[in-house]
Amino acid sequence: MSNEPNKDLFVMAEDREDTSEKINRPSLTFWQDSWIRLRKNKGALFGMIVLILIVLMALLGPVFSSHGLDDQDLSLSRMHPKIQGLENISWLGLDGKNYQEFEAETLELADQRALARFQQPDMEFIEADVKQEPNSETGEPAVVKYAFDKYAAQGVEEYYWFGTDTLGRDLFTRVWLGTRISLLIAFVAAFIDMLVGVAYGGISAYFGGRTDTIMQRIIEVLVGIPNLVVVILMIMILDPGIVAIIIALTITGWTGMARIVRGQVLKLKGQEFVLASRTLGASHTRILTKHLIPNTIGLIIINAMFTIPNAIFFEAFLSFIGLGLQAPDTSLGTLINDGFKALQVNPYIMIFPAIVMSLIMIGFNILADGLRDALDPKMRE
Amino acid sequence: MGKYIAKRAGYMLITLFIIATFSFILMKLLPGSPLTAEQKVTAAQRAIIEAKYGLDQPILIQYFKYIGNLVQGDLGVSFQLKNQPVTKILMAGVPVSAQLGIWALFIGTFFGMLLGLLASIKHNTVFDYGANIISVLGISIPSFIFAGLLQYFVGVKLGWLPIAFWGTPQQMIMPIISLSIFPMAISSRFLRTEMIEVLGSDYMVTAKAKGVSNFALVFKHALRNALIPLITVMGPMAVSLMTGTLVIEQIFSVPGLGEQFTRGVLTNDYSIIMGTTLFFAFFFILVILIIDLLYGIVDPRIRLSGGED
Amino acid sequence: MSKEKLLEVKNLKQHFKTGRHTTVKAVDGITFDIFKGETFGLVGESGCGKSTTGRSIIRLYNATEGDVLFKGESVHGKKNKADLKTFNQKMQMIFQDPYASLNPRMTVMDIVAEGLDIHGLVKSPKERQARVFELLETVGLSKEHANRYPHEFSGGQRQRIGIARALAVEPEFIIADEPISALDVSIQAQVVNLLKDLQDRFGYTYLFIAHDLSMVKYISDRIGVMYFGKMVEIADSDELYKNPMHPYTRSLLSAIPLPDPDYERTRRRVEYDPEKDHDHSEEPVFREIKKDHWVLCTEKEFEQYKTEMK
Amino acid sequence: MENILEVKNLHVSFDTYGGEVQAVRGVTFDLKKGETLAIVGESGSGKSVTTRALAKLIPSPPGRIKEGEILFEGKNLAQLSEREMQKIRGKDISTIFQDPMTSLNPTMKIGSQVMEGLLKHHKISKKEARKRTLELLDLVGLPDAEKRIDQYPHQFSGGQRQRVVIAIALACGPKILIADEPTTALDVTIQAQILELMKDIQKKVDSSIIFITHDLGVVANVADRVAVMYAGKIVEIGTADEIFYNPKHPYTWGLLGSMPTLDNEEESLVAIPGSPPDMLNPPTGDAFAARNEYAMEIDFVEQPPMFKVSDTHYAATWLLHEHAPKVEPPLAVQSRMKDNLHANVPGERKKEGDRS
Amino acid sequence: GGDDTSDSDNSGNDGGSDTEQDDSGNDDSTSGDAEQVLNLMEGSQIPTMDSVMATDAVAFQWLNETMEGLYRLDENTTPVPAIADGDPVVSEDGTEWTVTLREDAVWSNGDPVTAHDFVFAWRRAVNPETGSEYGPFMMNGVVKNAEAISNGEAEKEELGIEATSDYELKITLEKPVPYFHSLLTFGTYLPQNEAFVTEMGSDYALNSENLLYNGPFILTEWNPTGENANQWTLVKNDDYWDKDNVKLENINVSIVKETSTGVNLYNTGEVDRAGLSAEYVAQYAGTEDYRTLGEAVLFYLKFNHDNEFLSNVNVRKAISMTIGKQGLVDVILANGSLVSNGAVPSSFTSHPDTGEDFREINGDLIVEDKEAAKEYWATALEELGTDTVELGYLGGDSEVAQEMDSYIKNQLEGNLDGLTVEVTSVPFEERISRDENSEYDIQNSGWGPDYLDPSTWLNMWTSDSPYMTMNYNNEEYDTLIHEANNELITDLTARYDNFLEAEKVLMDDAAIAPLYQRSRAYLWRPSVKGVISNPMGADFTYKYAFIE
Ligand SMILES: Nc1ncnc2c1ncn2[C@@H]1O[C@H](COP(=O)(O)OP(=O)(O)OP(=O)(O)O)[C@@H](O)[C@H]1O
Ligand SMILES: Nc1ncnc2c1ncn2[C@@H]1O[C@H](COP(=O)(O)OP(=O)(O)OP(=O)(O)O)[C@@H](O)[C@H]1O
Ligand SMILES: [Mg+2]
Ligand SMILES: [Mg+2]
Repeated sequence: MSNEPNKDLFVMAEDREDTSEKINRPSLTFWQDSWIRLRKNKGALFGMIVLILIVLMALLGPVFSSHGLDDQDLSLSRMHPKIQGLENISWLGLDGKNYQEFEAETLELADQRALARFQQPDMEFIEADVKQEPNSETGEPAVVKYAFDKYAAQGVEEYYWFGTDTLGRDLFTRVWLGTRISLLIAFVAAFIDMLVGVAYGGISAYFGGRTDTIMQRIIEVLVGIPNLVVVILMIMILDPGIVAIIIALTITGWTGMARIVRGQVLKLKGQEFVLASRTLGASHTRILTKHLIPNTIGLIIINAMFTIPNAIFFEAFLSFIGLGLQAPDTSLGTLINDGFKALQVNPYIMIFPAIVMSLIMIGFNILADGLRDALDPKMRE
Repeated sequence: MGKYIAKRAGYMLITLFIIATFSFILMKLLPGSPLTAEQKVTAAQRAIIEAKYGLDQPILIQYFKYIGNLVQGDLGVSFQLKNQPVTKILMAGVPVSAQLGIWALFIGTFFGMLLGLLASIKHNTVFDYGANIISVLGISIPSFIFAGLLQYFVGVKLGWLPIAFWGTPQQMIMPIISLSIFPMAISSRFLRTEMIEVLGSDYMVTAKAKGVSNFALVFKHALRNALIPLITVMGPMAVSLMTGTLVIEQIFSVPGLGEQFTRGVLTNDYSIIMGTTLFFAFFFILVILIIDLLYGIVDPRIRLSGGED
Repeated sequence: MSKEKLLEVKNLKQHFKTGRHTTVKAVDGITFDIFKGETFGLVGESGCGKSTTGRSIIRLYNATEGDVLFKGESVHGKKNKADLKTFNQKMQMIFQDPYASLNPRMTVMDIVAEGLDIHGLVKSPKERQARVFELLETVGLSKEHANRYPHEFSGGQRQRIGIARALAVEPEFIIADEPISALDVSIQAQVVNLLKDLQDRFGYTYLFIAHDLSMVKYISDRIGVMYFGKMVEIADSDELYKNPMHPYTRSLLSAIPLPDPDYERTRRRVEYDPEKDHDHSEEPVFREIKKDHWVLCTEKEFEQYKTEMK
Repeated sequence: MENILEVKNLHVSFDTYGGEVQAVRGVTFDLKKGETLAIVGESGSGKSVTTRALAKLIPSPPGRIKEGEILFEGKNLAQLSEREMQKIRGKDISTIFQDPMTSLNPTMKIGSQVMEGLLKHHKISKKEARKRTLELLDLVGLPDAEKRIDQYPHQFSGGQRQRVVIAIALACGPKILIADEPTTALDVTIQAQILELMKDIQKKVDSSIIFITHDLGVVANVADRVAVMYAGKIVEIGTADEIFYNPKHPYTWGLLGSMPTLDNEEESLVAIPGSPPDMLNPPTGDAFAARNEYAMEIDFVEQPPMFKVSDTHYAATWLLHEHAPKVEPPLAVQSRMKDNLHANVPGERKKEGDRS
Repeated sequence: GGDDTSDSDNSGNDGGSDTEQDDSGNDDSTSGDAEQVLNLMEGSQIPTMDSVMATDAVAFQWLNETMEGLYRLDENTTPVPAIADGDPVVSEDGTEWTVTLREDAVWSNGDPVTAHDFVFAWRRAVNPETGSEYGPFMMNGVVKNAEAISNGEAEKEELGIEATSDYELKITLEKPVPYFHSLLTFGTYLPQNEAFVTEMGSDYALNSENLLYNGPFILTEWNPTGENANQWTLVKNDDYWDKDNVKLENINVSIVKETSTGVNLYNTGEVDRAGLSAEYVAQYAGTEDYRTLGEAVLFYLKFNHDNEFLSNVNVRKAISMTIGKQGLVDVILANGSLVSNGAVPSSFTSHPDTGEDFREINGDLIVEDKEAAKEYWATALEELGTDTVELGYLGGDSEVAQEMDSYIKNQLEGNLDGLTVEVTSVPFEERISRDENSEYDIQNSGWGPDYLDPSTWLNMWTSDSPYMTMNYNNEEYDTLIHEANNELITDLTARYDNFLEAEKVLMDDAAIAPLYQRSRAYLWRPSVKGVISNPMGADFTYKYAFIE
C-alpha cells in the first residue's frame, strides 16, 4: 500500500439505507424472466427464428406462389425444380433440367438407349454429355448423361422452385400448405399429449397406491391393443379428416407422456413445498395444478418434442390407410411418403418436404432445450 | 425377488386377459368379415361359410370359446393363410422380427451411447452440436428414407450388400442399420442429458479427487448412473422394434411380424390380429417387467419388493 | 397448573410399512402437552422421529395409534372438509429446507397468498396484495420482494418467506421443523430472532424441532428429547440443561461443540449406549422426577436419577 | 514448522450467462505441516471454491483459476497439467466433501470406491488393496468391515457414509487433507464422533488438514489456526485463540455474536443483517461494508489491506488503521474476550501488515 | 406399437385378369445354353395351395404352374386340352358335357390322375363344410345342384359331376353356359387326389410337402410358417405328361412388396421381371427392358342412382364426359392403360361369328368432351333447379388411387361450375362395407373377369344382381341381359347382340362412367421368352417359358 488513504474517510458511515436486503434485479414476472433467459440462449433463439421463418413461410409461402394447392396441369407434370439465381450453379441441380445417365457397352448404344426415352418433339431440348468413354479392357461401360429441359420443351417461363408433382401441381405451394397442416397436427398432438398425458400421469402418481396400480394397468392395456385396430374402427364412427387424425393421435399417444409425468410427480410429491401446501389445506386439484405439474414442465416439453415427429408421420400413415387427410389437402408426412416412391427417380419430390421437416425438428429441439432451461428458474447463472 | 416376480406375473395375466377381451370386442366391431373374396360371395353363401368358422354364434359364446382355446395355448387358424395355425405363423415371424429388432436396438443403442457420451464429455463444443444435430435428424427423418437410400446406394450403386431378403448376415446389415437410426438418435439424446447431470454430481468430484483417470471417470463411475433413464425409454422402444416394423420389413422383404399383423388387419384376419395383439401385449408387459428387474441390477438402491415401479 | 393446554399428544404412534413384513416405528407412543404461548423444543438425533411427530400432529400423516387434541378437539378424528379447513388454518408448519419448501415456479406473492386463497381470507386482489405486503413486512422483507421468485433469495430470506406463508392464515400454533438447520450461523440468528419477535408480538405457540440443543435451548421454554421414536425426557429448558437425567440427553448435550477453544479442549463427550446405560429389567415408563421434569425410566433408574438430582 | 502449502493471491472466476462471478478474489495463506487450518465464513464466501482450486477440481468451463500460485512442495499446482494433477490428487492432496449422501457413487460398492485410489497410486494387487481397505474401514470405525465392504452406499447411514468418504480420502496417506464441511449434514452426536476420528487419524499419519465449516463450535474444536472468509477474500486469519478471544474484524464479531451459548440467557442473538454481496458485481471498497454497523466512509471507497495484529494474526479491516476511531465490539463478543489472552489493548494497534 | 409409417401395397384382388398376349409366343428354339432358371417376384404370400380354397391371384398363379385341370388357356386365350384328351362333347341342349381324360397324367406320388379326382375336388368345393368361397361362386348356377348343396339343401353327391369311368367325366349343368369351356381352366375346377387329401386332413396344402402335383412344375421349399416364408421354388416336374414342352428347370419366387426394391433387384440381375409404378415408367419407358401388358380390368365410376343429383342422367353424362381420361392414362398411370369408353374392355371377347372385338363393334359410347359436358351440366342444373351440387366421392384402393382421385376431383370441380366433390379415402375393408350398403355417391371401382364372356361384366348392372349396390334400375337393360342369360343362351349370336345392345343402353344412360382399362408396366428381362399372360385365372403361364 503506497498511498495512504484519505484520513477524512475514517469516520463512521452514515446510516445508509440498507441495500443488502434488496435484490439488485428489476422485478420481473416469471414469463419476463424466462424470456430474458431464453433470449440469452443463442441456440434457442436460432431455433425460434427457424421456426418463425417456417411458420411465416407456411402462412405466406403459398401466397408468394401464383399456384394454388390444387392447380393441376398434366402437361406440367414432374417439372424439376428451378430457382432464379441458383439455376446456374450446376451441382445444385436447381436448373429445372432432368438429368439421367445411360450406360451401355458403346457410346452409340448408350445414346440409342437414351434417345429411346424421348419423344420426337422433345428431342431438341436435350443435351448430351459423355461422362465416361467405354473401356473394353476394364469392362467399364460408356456413360452418357442426358439433360432434358422440360421448361423449354413446354415453353414454360415460370419457375417452379420446388418443381411439380405428377399432376403438375406446384410443390412449393404444396410443401408450405403441407407444413401448415403438419404444424397444426404437431401442435395439437403435443397439446393433447400434454393435456391428457400430464393429467393422467399426475393423478396416477399423486394419489398413488391402488389408484396408481389400476391406472398403470389401464395404460398397459391401452398400449397392448394395437393402434391400427382402433384406428380402423374409428372410421366407422368418424369421417376421415383432421378431426379423425387428432382423435386417433389422442387415443394412445399420451401414454408415454403419462409415464414420464408419473415418474416425476412421484419424486416431487414428497417435496416440502407440496407438504406446505397441504398443511395450508390446499385441495388435490390445487396441489396438482399449481405445484406438481408446473415443476415437471421441463420434462414435459422435451417429451413433447419426441411426440411431434411421431404425430407427423402417424398422420401420413393414417392418410395412407385412408383415415387421414383427404385430397387435395396434404401434409409434410404425406408429401414425404409420396416422394419416397419416386426417391430413385425424382428425388426432388421428397427432398424439399424432408428438408422442411428436418428444419422444423431441429428448430423445435433446440428451442425446447432452451425453453426447458429458460422455464426453470434454477437454471439461472 | 421370486415373490416379486410372481406378483408381477399375476398382474400380467390379468392385464393380458383384459387385453384379450378388449381386442376381441374391437375385432368384432371391425368393418367387414374375414372372408377374403367377400365381394364375390352372396349373403346366403357367406352365412354358410361364417357358420363353418363359428362366426354366426352369439358373441358371448364365441368369446368364451376363444378364451377357452387361449388358455390351452391355441390361437386358432388364420383366415387369410387358409388353415395355417396362428401359433405357427407367429413363430415364423417372431424370431425374424426379434432378431432384426434386437440387433437394431443393440447397434443403435451402442452407437447412440457413444455419440451421447462424446457429446456430454465435450459438452458445448462442436462435437456436442454435431451429435445433437445427428440425433435430431435421426428422430425427424423416418427410417424408411434411410432404408431407401441405403438400398439404392449401398445395394445397387456400390453393390456391396444384397438388396433384400433375410437370412444371411449380409442380408441383415442394411435393415438393421436403417432400423437402428431411431434408437441411436433417442439414446444419444437421453444419455447426453443424463451424463451431463451425472458428470456434474458430487460423487464425480469425489472420484476425481481420488486421482481417477478421465476414462475411468466416464466409464466406471458415470455411465452406470446415467443408464437408468435410458432404460426407461429404451424399454417400450425395444418392444416396438422387436415386434415388427412394417416399413423396414417391407422394403427389405423381411418375413417378420409387422407385415403379418398389418396384413391381418387389412384383411380382417381375426385370429392373426388377436394372436399378434396378444403376443405384442405379452411382450410389452414382459419387457416392462424386465426393465424393472434391470433397474434393480443397474441401481442397487432400487429394491424390487418396494414398489409398483 | 394455570397454563392452558393448547395441544395434547396422547400415546401417538406412527408406523410406516416399508415392505410386506417390515414396518418402521418412526414414532412409537409419545405423550406430551404444549401450553398456549410457549415454545416447546423437540430435539433428538437425525431419524429419531421428530419430523414424523410434527407431521402427524398437523395431519400430514394419519396416526397409526393414539390421538392429538388441539384445544381439546381430536385432530385425527376430524373427517369433514370444513372442519379440516378450520383446523388447517389454526395450525401451520415451517419446513426444514428453505430451498425445497418453496415452489420454484411461484412468485413470493402467490406463495404467501396461497393460504389466503385457499381459505378465502381476502375479498379482492387489492386486499390480497395489501395483506401479502403486510406479511412480508412482518417477517422483515419488503414489498418489492413480492414479485420475485424464490431462487432470487438467500436462505434466510427464503425461510422468512416460508414463515410469512405460515402466518398468512393467522394460525395459533406453528410447528417449525428444523427451520434453521440448513442455514448458516449468521442467518440462523436472523430467523430465530424473527420467530421470537413474532411470538412476543402475536403470542404464537411453537413446536420447535431441531437437533442442535444450543439453539433450541435459546428459543424454547420447555424441551422434549426424543430417541428412537420415544420421548425420553421433558423439562424446562434451563432445568434440562442443568439437570439432564436421561443418559441420552447427557450424551446429546455433551456433543454440542461451543465456539470456545478453551472449553472445547476440555470438553468430554459422553457416549450413549442404550445397552449399557439402562436397566433392562422392565419396560421404562415416563415418570416425573421433579415438578415438570419427566424422564423415561424404570423404577430402579427412577430412584437412581432422583438421588443424582440433588 | 515448515509450510507444506503456500497459496498466493489466488483468484478464481466462473464465466456464466450473467457475467464473471468472482468467487475467490485474492486469497493468500499458508499451511504448515501437521496443523489444522479452519476456514469459516458464510455460505457463498468462496470456501469451497478456494479449496477445490487447490486440487484443481474447479469445473472448467465455467470455472478457471485466473491468477495466483499454489505452491505444493515447490511445484506450482496452478500450472500442472491434468495428467500430473491426477498423480497428486488422492495421493498427496485428498478431499472430503460436504454431503455424504451425494459424494459416494450410488452404483458402486463402497469397497471398490475406497480401493480405487489405492490401486491407482500404489502398485499393489487387488488382494492387497482389499486388505488395506479393510484396515482403513476399521480405522474410520466402521464395524463389520469385512461384510460391509461389498455393500452399496445406500445401505449405510449418513454418519457411516461420511466415514467411508473419509476412508477414501485417507487411503493413500495424503499430506494434505481438505475437509469441506464434512459434518454439516450430520447430527451433533455423529458430528462429534467424526471430528474425534479425524483428529485421531491426523495424529497417526501427521497430515495437514484444511477444515471448512461455518460452524464456529466445530472450529473451536478442531482448529489450530482459523481463516475467516468473506466475499472471496480472507478477512481475518490467526490462531484459534486469537480469533475466538480477540477477533478484530467486524464480520468475525458478527459470526461469533450470532451463536447462542448455553449460558448466555435471553439476550437476543446478534444477527448479521442482510445478505452476502453479489459476486457478479462485487462492491468497491470493503465487501462487508453494507452489512457492517461499524462501517466507515472509507469502507465504501477502498478495500482494506491486511493489518497485522500479531505475528500470527492478521485482519483486513480499516478499524485497525491508525486513523480509525475506536469502537467496541458487540457485547456478546466482548464477553468472550478473556483478559488473559491478547486483551484488547487499545494503544497497541499494529501498523499495516506486510502481508497485504 | 410398431412403425406407423406403413405403406401396405394392397392393390386388392380383382379376381385375376388379363387380356393382351405375350407376343413372343412360343417358338420351339430353345437355343443357346442359357441356364433355364427364372427369378420372379410376388406381391404377397400364397394364401393357400388348396385349389378349392383359393381365392386370389397369387394362389391361382401358382396352382396354374403346379397343377393341371381339364383345360388350360393357350396364348390366344383359347382353352386347350390338358388333362382332358380333346375338346368336351356337349349335348344338344348344352347342359351335358362329357370329357375324356388322358391316361398318362400322374400325380407326383405316382397315382394316375383320374376322373374321380375331379369329382372329389368339385364336391369338396361346393360342400359348405369345406368353407370354400370360390367353390360356390364359380359353380353355383353353373354346375347342377351346386347352389342347393352350397346352401346346405342337398347332399354333395348330388352335384352334377360323375365319373363314368376312370377316364371319363360327365358334367351336368344347371343351364346351358356358353363360357363353361373357359371356366374349366379356372383353378377352382382343378382335381385333387382323394386319398392324399383325406390322409393329410387339416394339414393338407399347408406347405409344399403336404401337396401332390400334376402340373408342369413341383413346388418346393414353400412354407408360409417356415423360416424362409418369403421365398419358394418351383422345379420342373419330370413326371408331367407334357414335360417335353417344359423348358424351365427352376422358377424362384420371392415376396417383394416395394416397387423400388423390385426395381433394384431387377437392376442387379436378381430377378427377371419387376412391376413398375408410374414414377419409374418415365425412367424406363423406351428401353428394351420395358414392357406393358394389357389386362381386361375395367375401372369406372359407380354412381349411386338414389342420389338426388345422380339420378339425373344429364348430371351423370356431364360427369362422365368431363373427366380427362387421356391425361389420366398417359400421365398418371403412364403404364399403357387404355382409355375406356364403354362398359366392356377391349380385346377380350369377340363376336362369335365375325370374331370382331366387342369394343370395336360398339365403338366409343361415351367420350371425353368437355364442351358437351358443360352443356349437359347446364341442362341438369336447370332441371334440378339448383346451382350448387355437392357429391361425395369414395376413393379407390389401388396404388395410384389417391393421385387419381385428386385428379378426378379437380377435373370435376374445375369444369362443372357449382359442383363440389368431397373425396373420402377409407381402408379397403371399410370401402367394401360402404359399397355393400350403398353408402356413397360416386365410387371409384374396378372389375376383372372371371370367365371369358361379356356377361362377367354386364351381369353386374342388372337390378337383381347381387353386386348391384348402385340402385340402378333400367328395365330395358334388365330385359336384354335376362334374355341373353336365358332364352338366348344357346343362340350365341343373338346373345352377343343382346350384350352389345345392353351396353349401349347402359352407356346411353351414363349409368356408370368408364375411365380406363388397366395395363401393367414391367421391367422384363428380354431374354425371358414364351411367357403367356392370361386375362383371367392365373396372370401368367410359365409352362412354355424359356431363357434365350
Ligand atoms: N414416509 C415414510 N415411510 C417410511 N419411513 C419413514 C417415512 N417417513 C419417515 N420414515 C422413517 O421414520 C424415521 C423417523 O423419521 P423422521 O423424519 O421423523 O426423523 P427426524 O427425527 O425428523 O430426522 P431428521 O433430523 O433427519 O429430520 C426414520 O427412520 C425415517 O426413515
Ligand atoms: N460452478 C459454478 N458456477 C458459477 N458460480 C459458482 C460455481 N461454483 C461456485 N460458484 C460461486 O462461487 C461463489 C463461492 O462459492 P463456494 O461454493 O466456494 O461457497 P462456500 O463458501 O463453499 O459456501 P457454502 O458454505 O454454502 O458451501 C458463490 O458465489 C457461488 O455462487
Ligand atoms: Mg426431520
Ligand atoms: Mg461449500
